[in-house]
Formats: sequence, structure tokens, C-alpha cells
Amino acid sequence: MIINQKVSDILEVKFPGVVILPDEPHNDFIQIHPEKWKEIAKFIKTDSELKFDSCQCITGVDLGIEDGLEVRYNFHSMQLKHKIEIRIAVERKNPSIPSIEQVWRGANWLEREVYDMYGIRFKGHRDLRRMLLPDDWKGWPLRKDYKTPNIYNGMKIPKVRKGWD
Amino acid sequence: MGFLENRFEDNIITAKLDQILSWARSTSAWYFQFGLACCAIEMMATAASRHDLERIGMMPRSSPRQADVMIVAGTVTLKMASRVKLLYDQMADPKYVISMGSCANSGGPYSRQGYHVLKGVDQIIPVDVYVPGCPPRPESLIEGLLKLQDKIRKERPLTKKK
Amino acid sequence: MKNYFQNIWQSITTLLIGLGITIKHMFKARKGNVTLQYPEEKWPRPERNIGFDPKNYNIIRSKLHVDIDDCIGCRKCERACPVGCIKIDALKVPKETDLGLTSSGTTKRLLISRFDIDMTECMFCNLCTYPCPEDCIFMTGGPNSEKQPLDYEYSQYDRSRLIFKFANVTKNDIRRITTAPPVQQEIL
Amino acid sequence: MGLVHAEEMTLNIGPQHPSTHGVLRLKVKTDGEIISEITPVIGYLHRCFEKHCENLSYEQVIPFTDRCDYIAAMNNSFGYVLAVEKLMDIQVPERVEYIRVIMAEYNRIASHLLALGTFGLDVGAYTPFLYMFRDRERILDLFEITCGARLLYNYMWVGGVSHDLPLGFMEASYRFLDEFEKNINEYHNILSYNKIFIERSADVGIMPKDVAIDYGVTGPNLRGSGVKWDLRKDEPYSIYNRFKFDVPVGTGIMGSVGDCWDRYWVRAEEMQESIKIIRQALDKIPREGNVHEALPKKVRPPKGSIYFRTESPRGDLGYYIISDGTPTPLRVKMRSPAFTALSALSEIATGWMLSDVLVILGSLDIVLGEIDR
Amino acid sequence: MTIDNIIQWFQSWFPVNVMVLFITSVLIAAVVIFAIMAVNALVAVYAERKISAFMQDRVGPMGQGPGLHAGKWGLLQTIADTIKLILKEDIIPKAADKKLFIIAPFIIFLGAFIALAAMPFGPYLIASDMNIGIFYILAVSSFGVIGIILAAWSSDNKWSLYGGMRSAAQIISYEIPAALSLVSVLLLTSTLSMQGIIQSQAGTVWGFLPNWNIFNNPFSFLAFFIYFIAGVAETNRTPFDIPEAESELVAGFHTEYSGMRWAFFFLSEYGNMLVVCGLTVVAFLGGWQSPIAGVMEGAWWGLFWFLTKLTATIFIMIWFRWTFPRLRVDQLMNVAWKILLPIALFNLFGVAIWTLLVG
Repeated sequence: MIINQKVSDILEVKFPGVVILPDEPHNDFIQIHPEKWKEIAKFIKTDSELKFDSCQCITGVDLGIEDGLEVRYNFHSMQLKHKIEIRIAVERKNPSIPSIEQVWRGANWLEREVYDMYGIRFKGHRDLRRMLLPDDWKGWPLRKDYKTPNIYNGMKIPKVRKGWD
Repeated sequence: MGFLENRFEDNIITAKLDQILSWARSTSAWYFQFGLACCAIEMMATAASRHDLERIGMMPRSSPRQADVMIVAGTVTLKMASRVKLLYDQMADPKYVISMGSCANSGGPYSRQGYHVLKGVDQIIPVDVYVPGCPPRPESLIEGLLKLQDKIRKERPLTKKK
Repeated sequence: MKNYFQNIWQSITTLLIGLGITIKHMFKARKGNVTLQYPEEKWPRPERNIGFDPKNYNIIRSKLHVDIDDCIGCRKCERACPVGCIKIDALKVPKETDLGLTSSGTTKRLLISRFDIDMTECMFCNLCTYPCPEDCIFMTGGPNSEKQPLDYEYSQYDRSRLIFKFANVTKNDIRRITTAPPVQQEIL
Repeated sequence: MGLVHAEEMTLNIGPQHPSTHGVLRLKVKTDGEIISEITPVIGYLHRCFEKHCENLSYEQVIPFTDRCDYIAAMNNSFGYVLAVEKLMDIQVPERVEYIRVIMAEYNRIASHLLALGTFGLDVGAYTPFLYMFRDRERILDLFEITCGARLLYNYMWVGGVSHDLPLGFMEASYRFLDEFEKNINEYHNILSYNKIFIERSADVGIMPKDVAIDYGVTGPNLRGSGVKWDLRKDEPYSIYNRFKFDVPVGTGIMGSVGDCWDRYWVRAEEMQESIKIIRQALDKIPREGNVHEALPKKVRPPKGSIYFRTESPRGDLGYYIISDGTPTPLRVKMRSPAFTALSALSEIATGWMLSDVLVILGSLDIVLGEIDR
Repeated sequence: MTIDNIIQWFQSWFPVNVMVLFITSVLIAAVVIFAIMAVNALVAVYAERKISAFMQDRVGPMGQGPGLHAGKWGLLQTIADTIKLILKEDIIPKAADKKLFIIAPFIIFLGAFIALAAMPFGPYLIASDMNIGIFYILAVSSFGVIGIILAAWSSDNKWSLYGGMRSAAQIISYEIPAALSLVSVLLLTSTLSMQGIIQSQAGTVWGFLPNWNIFNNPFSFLAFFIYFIAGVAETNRTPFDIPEAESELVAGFHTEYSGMRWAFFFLSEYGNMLVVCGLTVVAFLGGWQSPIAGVMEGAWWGLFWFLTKLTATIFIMIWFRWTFPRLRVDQLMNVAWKILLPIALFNLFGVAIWTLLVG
């Protein structure tokens, strides 16, 4: 896990002022600002020392607190066999992050799923549509303040429990 | 067969004819491969060598037109529900439905927080036999199919319904 | 040109090997077949290596069963169930009424007026049987087949028959037990 | 596409189709028989797994992880359970580690048997599918005497396993492994070396190495393209570093590297490796040791998050668990290997004929429960 | 029992004008042939399900279950299937081309039905012993393709359209190697009439071998395999069953058919199998000749030998179906044009040289 520390130092040098230094030093992840995320992504993929060529997993998170909407990326390098985790916080009003879909082709579907579940718009994504839910579905299901709708084109969703509860 | 159905009075000839017709329908009920989720794997295991479904005359058909029994095996989600209804309507007339597994019976494990799961397939199509289990053992599926075949055998297609 | 004939030769030999295998299976049909003919042969057939003896099964996932007179109404199984398909109504009973003992000797203090398990929702994960202090909820067959024989053949024509009600207390029993007897004032 | 440019016909290999391995819809633009564009549409089996995880306690989530990848349920709950144990840093006894490896490898064999069987079905050979299911039933018997269930087990708990191995397990396992090894070369004779099968699957759907890595494809699909990446060897978890087994990699025996035949061949070889692991584990398993020893009274991991990956039969199965100290997890994200494999389908299957697209789909061995979660 | 025998037999009784007599005797022969096709379909479907079951270590139709019996070993299974199929509601899709949709199954059935008119079941058991028998059967059995294309086009379903186009290409391109391999047989027998071909295969060759065309010379031995493979392709059976590919095109060209109409497809598939296997038996395996020269000759024994050889070839076709995977469309064409056709031509040349030298 010391790789996280090394990578955040390299990023600090390359893109000054992007990495948010955590208050107590630990190296589980790297917290960065969303603005220059696309260039950072290209950099960590092509840089000879890092070579993160496989985007393992993109996770959307809603911590429930006010500014708790976050996207966490896990990258992994097949040649150098090391992995890092990058977290990007997003504000709740109109959440948007630059898309890294052109950098890793695998990120295309992963980003669409995070959009589908959390409503985080990925700027620059070529076809940002709902991934799993039907296209006419309202609301972002995995947000903490999500209420299950009662009817979806004619079918009752909550379990009708006559004489049960 | 519309013009022959429930047209004749109940007498010895129609009773015997009914017996033959419903025997034929129950002996060769061909099932429509409609695997959705985990129960589909158990349905495949039932159709495989150990629990042979051909023994009771059930041959898998992949087109809804040629199938009699639709085994809804797995979770019917809301996005899939309209397809289930569409396929049910395309089946030729004496058609039966077996709801296999808890998900098809009543939404099963996903009935509490499943916002995208249909709570029971009987909300959209009429179900003849409910097979409990998650997934039901191949033996309980065959027992459900035999219960369906008993139900078909008791039908009286020709005599006029009271 | 050479691989044209080699191609044909290769396909002929491999196809013949394949035919050999299927015809071998056909002639070994009586000894080699593995079918468990369900209605005629029930499930464990150890001699044809289909299934094992139920005695040394750890557990069999079949229908849930509750010995209601052992149940003390602690609702641990209801909380453990991830699906919430167990519904228990346990009523407070006035102090000195005697509800009898469970088989393992603990006195019962709550009257179970309703113990329903909805088998159409149950996911057969067996999480409810572990926390039960009296082991009164269990899956039939396997190790506890002497308490309740194995039962996995209970498909129904209509769904409400799959909700099993285990409480055996009638309405007026409940009224009789829960209404506290009029306290006799000691006539001084 | 060809010389004669026919009018494009859009075809729906719809949610219900004999060889889409579940409810997957492929919107396909065809020019005669040749496919010019494929867009997979998924979500027909989205069962809100992640929403359930936020409202259930840690041990109640385990049966739901089984239902995600219902063909390799043991491997799924194995990954989840290891992740939570790492969060709570519980050390499980030796015997539990061995039982878990045996069960995971048996489930890998069963899952590969189903994958090879349905791949044979897509190519049109019906009998090998039934031979492979006959052997899969024998494995399901072994699962049944230990945890009672055939397909979805809820056997692996946080800190241990639900039941110890029953009496007849060891002899039955040895008997099964000996017979199974003889059957494997029967499958090779009837399907793998069959000239029509080779004609249909060699040089079809070639996935080059860099495309596979770029799409995040992992597991047998990646190893079929020649990349030697197996979590059991490269990031050994549990006790996999004690077993000697090697990682089969596609070398283009029948066609070029990374074609459907290679992916099929890598899965067939992996079954042999799993047999080796099980034999070593069965020999070295400690006889005594209480299986419920390390079960925590209340599963309540400390605040924090973890991303833990294990090798499921379809690839890297990752669990991202965030816990906030309460008995219910704040967020559980399952990184599904079949999801990324399916995302690569539109790139590798364009330009092939209609029957090839279904063969390529079959060779990727996807499970819709895991893709749609 | 050729038709003119029936006519003479009737004339001796009550001399009515010949036209009415001709029609009645043709009707009698037609009913007999239809009965043969129906019985063959029933037996072949049951045999296919049982043989495939034994090959796959399972048990096949057993008619089990409480009180429900399709016979001791599922013998009444196919009868139950047919009665059920008669009862099914036959759906004609709204978008379908109604008239063609209705006609199509009968045209396919017709292709197999009239081909059986020239099939010699025994020395005297033939509907009409034409002197151009084998040529007539070849011409008529390619009639079925029209039915398949009609069915595919009229049911207005993308899957069946695929099935129809594939089967058109397949059957036409496999007619040519089939015809060529039969021509190499005609060189040996130098007669087109079916009975003539069989009679020319009497006696023994090289001592113990029966003088069937398959043992006559190495080239006609090869022609037997070419014809059989082309025959399997003509009846759309594995490894050439891409028109009704179960796993790709849902159910191929008969996706939209249900009930009795679909049963006619089933009937004509087994009818085509009967025609192709009958032709193989007549042309290569010596029709109703007995394998050992002197033993079991005579009229009724001929029927017995013809049926046993027929069952053997049908068994081989069923055996093929449950062992091989399926070819792709272009590989199928490749096999027809680049492998079977050159070998068939070389074969024809070989047989000609052989008959010239050996005489």
C-alpha cells in the first residue's frame, strides 16, 4: 500500500494543488479534486513508472452526510502488479465529474452504472444512458434519500401484504 | 380448436372423448424454455440426465408457439415483466403456467427492498401451480409438473361449462 | 493441397471417435444410466451413487417446521430472517398463569397467538434455525427427520395455501387466558 | 460490408433466446449474415442487490451474494466473507481455511462444467452438455451432504463455515475425483478435438491482449488471450500459496491466441488444476479443529473501507465494502467480472456472422445475475 | 402391387370405365403411402427420443407419474403428442401472408409424399414402377425447398426468414453431389427404373460379398458416403441443421407455426428422411436383396430386408444428430462445393474407368 504515497507524491509534482492532503497521514487512497481528472487519468495510464492499464472498479458512494456523494476508482497495473484507489468528492446539487471513458474503454459501462444509481453526470461520456434500470425510471435508487415509487407502468411495486403486517 | 370447445352436452361419448383429449394434453405437455435466474439452472439440471424431464413426456421447445407449459423460472423484474406478458400471449391456446421458485411465487428474497422486482408473476399472468423453493429441488419441480398434469387430466374440454 | 486431404482425414477420424463414444454410451445404457426416476424412486440411491444416506447429511434445505409447544416466543428467528417471512404475535399473559414447560424445561411466559411462515417468500437460507434457543424451528428431514419427516413435495394450486400457520391457539383460548381473572378482594 | 450492400436489418436477439445464457438482449444490426453492430442491453435481472446490502446485517447479506453469481455461489460468498474478515481482522482456524478452499475449487469445477456444456450447446452439440451435467450432479451431491443446498449454499459465514464436513465426504471426494479425471478426456474426445467444433470456434472472436486489459476483462477470458494473471497466484489470499498448481494460458493451439477455442481450452485445463488443488487440500486438511471457533458473537466491523479481490470462475470478483461501525454495511459494491467481459463483446464480435456472435457470447461465459446484480 | 395390377384386378370384377378405376386405384395407393409415412413418423420420433436418451445416459419417455401412463416404456408417447398437436390452437400471425402461410407445410409434405410413389418396398410392393424411377424421385424431392422458403417468407418473422434463406442455399447446393453420386451408380446398373437397379444387384461379387453397389468397386463405395452425407444435408439434419438451428434461430423456419400445421413440418421431415434413406438402400445396399445370396428370398422376405436396411440407415441419421455440433453457413457451402463436388466428379470418372476395364 505504500504505492499510494508514491503516486500522490508524483501527482503532487505533476499537477500541483490537485491532491487533497489528508489530515492524518495514511496511504489507503488518494483524494483529488474533480477538475483536472481527465489529464491525471491519461497521465497515470501512460506514465512509464505507473502504467495503470486496467480500470478495475468504479464505485459510487452516498455517505448520507451533506456533502457525502463520492466516486472511488480502483486501478491496477498488469505489468508492474500494483494497484491504487482514487477518491473524488462531488457536491450533491448537480454532481458532475469529467469522464475517463476515452482513456479506459472498460470505464464506459462502469460510469453508466454509477450514473444510473447515483445520478452523477460524467461530462464527456459519449452515450450516458441508464445502464441497468429501464430508461423511463425516475430517481436515483442508491441515494440514501430515495423513496421506492408505488406504481411503475401499471405494476404495484411495494409488496401488498393483506392481513400480514 | 375453438369451435369444438365446450359445445356438447355431458354424455358418455363426450366423457370418453374428454378423457382421451385431456390424457393426450397432459402426457405430452411441452415446456417453454423460459429461464430467468438461478431457478433456470435447476430447470436445466431437471432436464439433464439425472432427473430426466423427457420421462414424463416434456420436451423443451424454444418458440412460444409450439409450447404448452411456460415454466417461469427466476425473478421477474419490472423491465422483464412486459416481455413475460408478451410471450405468454404468443403461446398457443391450451397454455399453462408454472411459477417456479420463491421469486416467481411472490418476489421471494427480493420482496422487501426490491424496488425493481415484480412481487410475484401472478400479478401479470394466471398461474396454475406454485412450486416453492429457492431454488426448488428438481424433485419438487417434477412433483409440481405432475400436479399440473393431474390438473390437466381432470379438465373437460368438450363438455359445456355450467 | 496437402492440408486439404489432411483436413478431410482429420475430420473423418475425430467424427468417428465422437460416434464411438455415443454408441458406447448407448450400449451401456442399462449400467451407465444415471436417471433417478422421481415418482417411482425417491431421492437417495447410494448404490447407484445418486445422493447419500440421509443419516449422515448435515442438514437438508426443505420445508421449515416449528414445534409450537417448544416455542417461547423470543422472536430471535423473526429478527434473523433476511426476508422477514416469519410473523410471530406473542401476547403478555397475567403473572401467575401457567403455560407449561418446553421440552428442555424452560417455563413459557408468552402465549404465541400467531406463528406464520410464508414459504413463498422464504429463501431457504437456514439462518433462522441457528439462533433458536429451544431448536423448535428446523428444516424437515436429514438429521431432524425423526422429529419431522423430510417434506419437499408441497407445491400448491393457489398461493395462500403456502403460508403455514403453526400457532394452535383458538380465539376464545386467547380471550380466556389473557383476560386477567377478577382479583378477589379479601373480604375483611 | 460485402460487395453487395444489402439494407441494414436490426435484429433483437431478445431477452428470451435459447442461447443468451439468461435474460440478455443484443440489439444487432445485420447486413445479410454478417453483423455490423452489436449493443448489448442488460438490466432485465437487476434485483437491487446493493440496495439490499444497505438494509441487512453482515451475515444476512451472505445469501444475497450467493444469488448474484448463482453458478459459482461458493466463490461469491468466499470473497465477501474474506473481505469482512479482513475488515474485522479475524483469523479463522486452519481447518476452516482448508474446507473453504476445497468448496471453492469444487464450485469452480462445477461452474466450468456448466460453462463448457452450454458452450457446446451454442455450437449445436447436445450430448456433451448432458455428460457434463451428469458429473456436475455428482459435485452437487457433495455440496448437499455438507450444507444441504444444491445451488445457493449460505455455507461460508463471517469467521467460519456453517457445518463441518460430514462423515462420508472424504471417501466420496476421492471416488469422484478418480472417476472425473477419466471423464475429462471423454469430453475432449467428443467435443474439444471434434473437427466441426474446432472449425466453429478456432480463429473466431479473437480478443487481443491489450483490448482485454483495456476493457478490464479478467479470469479465463483474459488468460485465453495470453495474459498470465490469476489472483490465486499473483495476489494469494486465504491459503492458496500452500498449493502447487499452474495457471493455464491460451497459446493458440488450434487457431490464433485469444479465440473462442482458447478460452474453452483454458477452462478445461483449469478444471484439471482445481482437481490438483483439491487433492492436495484433502491430503493436508487438519483432522480436528472446531469450525465454529472464530464465529464472532456480533459482526460489527470498525469504521473503514476495503476493496478485496478473489478469483471467481469468471474472473476478478471484487468487493468494495464501506462500514460505519454499525451492524449493517454502509455500502457494498460487487465488481462483477462478467460485466466487464460483456462490455468487450461489442468490440470483438463485430464483423462476424450471426452464428459466430452467439458462439463468442457463449465463450465469454457470462452470468446475468452477476452482471445485473 | 403396382397400380396397373390393381386396375386389372378390379376389371375382372366389375368393368366400369377405366378413368374411375384409375382414380380409385391411385387413391388406394395414396392412402397406403400416407399410412406408411404416418407410421414411419410415429416410430421414428419415438425411436429418436429413446435412442438419444440412451446415448445421453438418461431414460427417455417412460410415461411415468401416478395414474398417468403413456404406455409401458412410453410407447404411446408419440400418439399422445399427435393428438395434442391436433387440439392445439393453430395461430396465424396477423402480419403473415395468410394463403402462403397455410399452403407452405403441405408443399413440403407433398415433396416427400409423391417421391414415395416410386419407392420399391418389395419385389412387387411398389406404387408405380416407372422406368425413370430414380430420376423422378430426385426431381420431386427437390420440391420441398419451395415449401420451406414459402413458410419462411410468409410467417413474417426475422428468424424464419434467416432459416428459409439458409435452407434454400443448403438444399440446392447439396442436390448436385447427391445427383452425381447416383449417376455413378447408374453407370453400373445402366437402368433408371428402381426395380431394375435392385435386380441388377443380385448374386455375389468376390465370392462371399453380396453384389451390392457398395461392394461393387471402391469408387461406388466412396459414392455411398457422398450420397449419404448429401442426404443428411437435404433433410436438414445435424450437422447440417442450420435452417432450424435450435440455439441460433429460435426454431428456424417453423418458428411461427403451431399445432397441426407444425406437426406437418415434423411429418415431412421424417418423410424426407424416409425418401433419402430409401434411396440410399435402393441405390447402394441392394434394396430388397438379401445379403446372403440363397437364403430368405421371395416377396415378403424382400419387404423384411428393405425395412431392416431402412431402419439401419435411419438409425445412423439419428446417431449423427446426437453426436455432432452444427456447421456454419459458409462452412456448409464450403463442404458442398469444395469437398463433396470434386470427389463426386472424380468418383464418376473412376467408376467409368472401372466399368471399362473390368467390364
